[in-house]
Amino acid sequence: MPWNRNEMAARAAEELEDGMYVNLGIGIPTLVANYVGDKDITLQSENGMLGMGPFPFEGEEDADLINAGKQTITELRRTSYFDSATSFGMIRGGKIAAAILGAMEVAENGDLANWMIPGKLVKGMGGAMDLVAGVGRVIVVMDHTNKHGDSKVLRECTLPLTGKGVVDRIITNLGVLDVVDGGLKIVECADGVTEEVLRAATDATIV
Amino acid sequence: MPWNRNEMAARAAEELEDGMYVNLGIGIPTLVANYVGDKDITLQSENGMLGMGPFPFEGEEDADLINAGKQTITELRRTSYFDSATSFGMIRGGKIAAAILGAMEVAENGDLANWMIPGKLVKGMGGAMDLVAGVGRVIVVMDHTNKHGDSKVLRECTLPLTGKGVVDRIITNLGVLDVVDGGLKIVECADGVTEEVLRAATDATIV
Amino acid sequence: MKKIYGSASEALDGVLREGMLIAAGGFGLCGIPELLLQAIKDAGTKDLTFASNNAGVDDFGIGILLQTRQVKKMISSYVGENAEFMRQYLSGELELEFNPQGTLAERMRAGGCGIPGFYTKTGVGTVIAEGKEHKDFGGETYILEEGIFADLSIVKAWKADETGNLIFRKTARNFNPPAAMCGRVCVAEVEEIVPLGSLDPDGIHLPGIYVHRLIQGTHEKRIEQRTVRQKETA
Amino acid sequence: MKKIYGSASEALDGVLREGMLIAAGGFGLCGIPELLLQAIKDAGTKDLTFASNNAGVDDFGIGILLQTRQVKKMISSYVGENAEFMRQYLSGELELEFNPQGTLAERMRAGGCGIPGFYTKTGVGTVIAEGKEHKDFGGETYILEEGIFADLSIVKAWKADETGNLIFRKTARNFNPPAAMCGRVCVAEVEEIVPLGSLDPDGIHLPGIYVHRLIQGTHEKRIEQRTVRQKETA
Repeated sequence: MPWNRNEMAARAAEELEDGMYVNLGIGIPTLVANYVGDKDITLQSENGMLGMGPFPFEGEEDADLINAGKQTITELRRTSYFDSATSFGMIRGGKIAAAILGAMEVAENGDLANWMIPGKLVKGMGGAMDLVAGVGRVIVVMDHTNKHGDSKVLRECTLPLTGKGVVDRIITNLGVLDVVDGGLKIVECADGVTEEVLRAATDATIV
Repeated sequence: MPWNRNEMAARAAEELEDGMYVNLGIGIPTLVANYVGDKDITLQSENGMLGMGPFPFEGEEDADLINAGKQTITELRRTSYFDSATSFGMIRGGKIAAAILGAMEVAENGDLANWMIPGKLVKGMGGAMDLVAGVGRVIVVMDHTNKHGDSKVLRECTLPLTGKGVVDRIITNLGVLDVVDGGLKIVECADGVTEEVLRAATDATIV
Repeated sequence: MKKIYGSASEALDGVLREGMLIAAGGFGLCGIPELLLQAIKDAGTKDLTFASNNAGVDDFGIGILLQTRQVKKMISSYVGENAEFMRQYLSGELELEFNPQGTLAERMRAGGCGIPGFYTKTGVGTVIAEGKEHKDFGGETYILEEGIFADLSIVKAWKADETGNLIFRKTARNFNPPAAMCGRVCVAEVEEIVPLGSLDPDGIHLPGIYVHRLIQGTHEKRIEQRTVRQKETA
Repeated sequence: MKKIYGSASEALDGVLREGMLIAAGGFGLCGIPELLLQAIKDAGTKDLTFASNNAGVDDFGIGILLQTRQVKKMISSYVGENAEFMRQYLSGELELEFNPQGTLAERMRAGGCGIPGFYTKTGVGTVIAEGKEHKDFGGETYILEEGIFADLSIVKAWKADETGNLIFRKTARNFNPPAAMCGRVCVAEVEEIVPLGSLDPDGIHLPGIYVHRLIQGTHEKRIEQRTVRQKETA
């Protein structure tokens, strides 16, 4: 049985090690924060904050305290605030150990597409291009196939890229794949998913 | 009678207007602060401070509070501190209205030499190259001639440059000269100094 | 040298002109110069280009200047949540230059710091890199991005003193410092002007040298996505 | 993930190696990582290159590593006040790369911010520009300067919390933040480690993400030029 959203998030949380500074994208990546357990993880919000806390209790929302998804959040005892140039300085400078992001497409060479579909409304890349270019390790978490059942893990991306050769690891509902020389390597299959099922669902070279 | 050091500083202080942010170099330029009177001038110290106050009273020196000449100083109610990258960002970005600096040589095209004499001990340019490249207006205050009686205002600098075409105005013990198209223009002679004396002491084109 | 003005309109008097480039602080609706934007709407200045991470929503932030067709072009990283923006963009009435968020922030800081260009890895191999100079450093390829030199900066801070020293609050700091740095003139709106000497000199986020005009006002500070959690019951 | 170490020597254990590039904070003798410099002397690591605005004085700051001949090269803007420095430099024992002070600070920040190169007007037409790429922007000529990517940063702050969030005091901030940013590993020494939560999140000068190891110690904080004024008598 493939992993559900929470199981994918829990699997992604295993990627995180004690002491890491991490940036979580919107969607399933946001859920990863629920599964870090005892590990000492500091979350960055790229609009200018390290040490992002949980959502506020009702009535305690603060208009001056939001995350990169524009949601109201809270601070922690370790929190620091800084401006956007400093924030992306630390992203571009490789100070963030890992980013866990959603994607529309990932290619076997690590290319990532997650910001625009030509012909559809274009909202913008926000901080995604900076994150994939700068952070130490880029982990994509997404469903393995789109709603038509087509693989989102591809030989080549068809959509405009967010970054070229930037993805290190892909975690989908079917399993975990690493970007290696020559293609993708299966690291792990989801519970009850066979390697054959994973290969069949993947439109990319598996080495 | 030529101006003395304090008169040169007083004349330089006339260059400053209300509301200006100003950087003063070491030597005579430091004395300019004594002559700003009621004008609202904010002094920058390029090691990371705006709103530099006077020297501390004895016993009130603070090792964490020095100016760019490494002298102990004090803060004012308007003071702000920042790091060196930010400090020189504001210098390079043209936010400092004027710098008043000493010089070894100034040429009629605005070239300035004030950081090294080949064959002598080289201490370094410190922040001088950034200041002359970045601030809005560069005013040199220096003796008109060196100890051998040779003009320090020249057709061309002979010493390694601090900046090319950067000087706007020269204030010496003999008078005030502006760098203009084609050479230098006499703005003012020191009390009792005739234009002939000033011309004779100047080894540069006066237009 | 008085920096304090009586109102947003007075603070903008003489600095607005058609076709100018304005750098604006704020992220989403957080920390935006809402009073100054309203005053620009009141002034009716046209053909403006905004360097701003977002474009507000339909009825708040830069969105109010889209409704009055005062904006010719946006330099932004993300312009969702704004139907009027999309309508004008798709109909060709509005120009749009997408910048990656970090590139936009750094372009503003660079402009303010006298740096006309810098190299970044962000966007290499994407549509963002098209037409830009590529250069290798240490075996890796980077693209050249240029500093933004704005005609005017408008920013929102929490507190100021009369010399324009500013402090911001929490994530409302965001693009405000870099936006303030890159303008030839910078106008700031704050929630409170405090007596000189009451801000900690070690705690100033943006020194007054960057701030030319200053107003105090009341801010709506709208929340875009109100998200809460439930209190656990014992 | 403990960042706090018991001593400067322990904090440097495993990170020192011959021939490495170290970025050091401080301006003159103000805000220098004096305890870490002493520990490097004790470790005896040789052939070091320092990116540091100054070289200390003969018996304090980086000067103590010149006496032990541990320094191969300095990247600095001003190296006066140091007789031993001059002796080694003039005899060819010590390499020296002069950087304008602002260029040095920006090169450190750039390295820390993933910017391998930037353009500046500083030094155009001088010896500093020789051999560097020149490029025109808007009709003016600029030179390309490269980011500094240090193997190790050593900095001195006033206070820290256990996550490495740092605050500095007055002009002792200077080169410390940019130096901290540009190192692959950064070790900080502070006067006091305060309980988590006691630093104002809006007042952190350098977030803990930049600081990998941390020690608390007693600092001499020597004054280079003691200048005072007389109290006026009534």
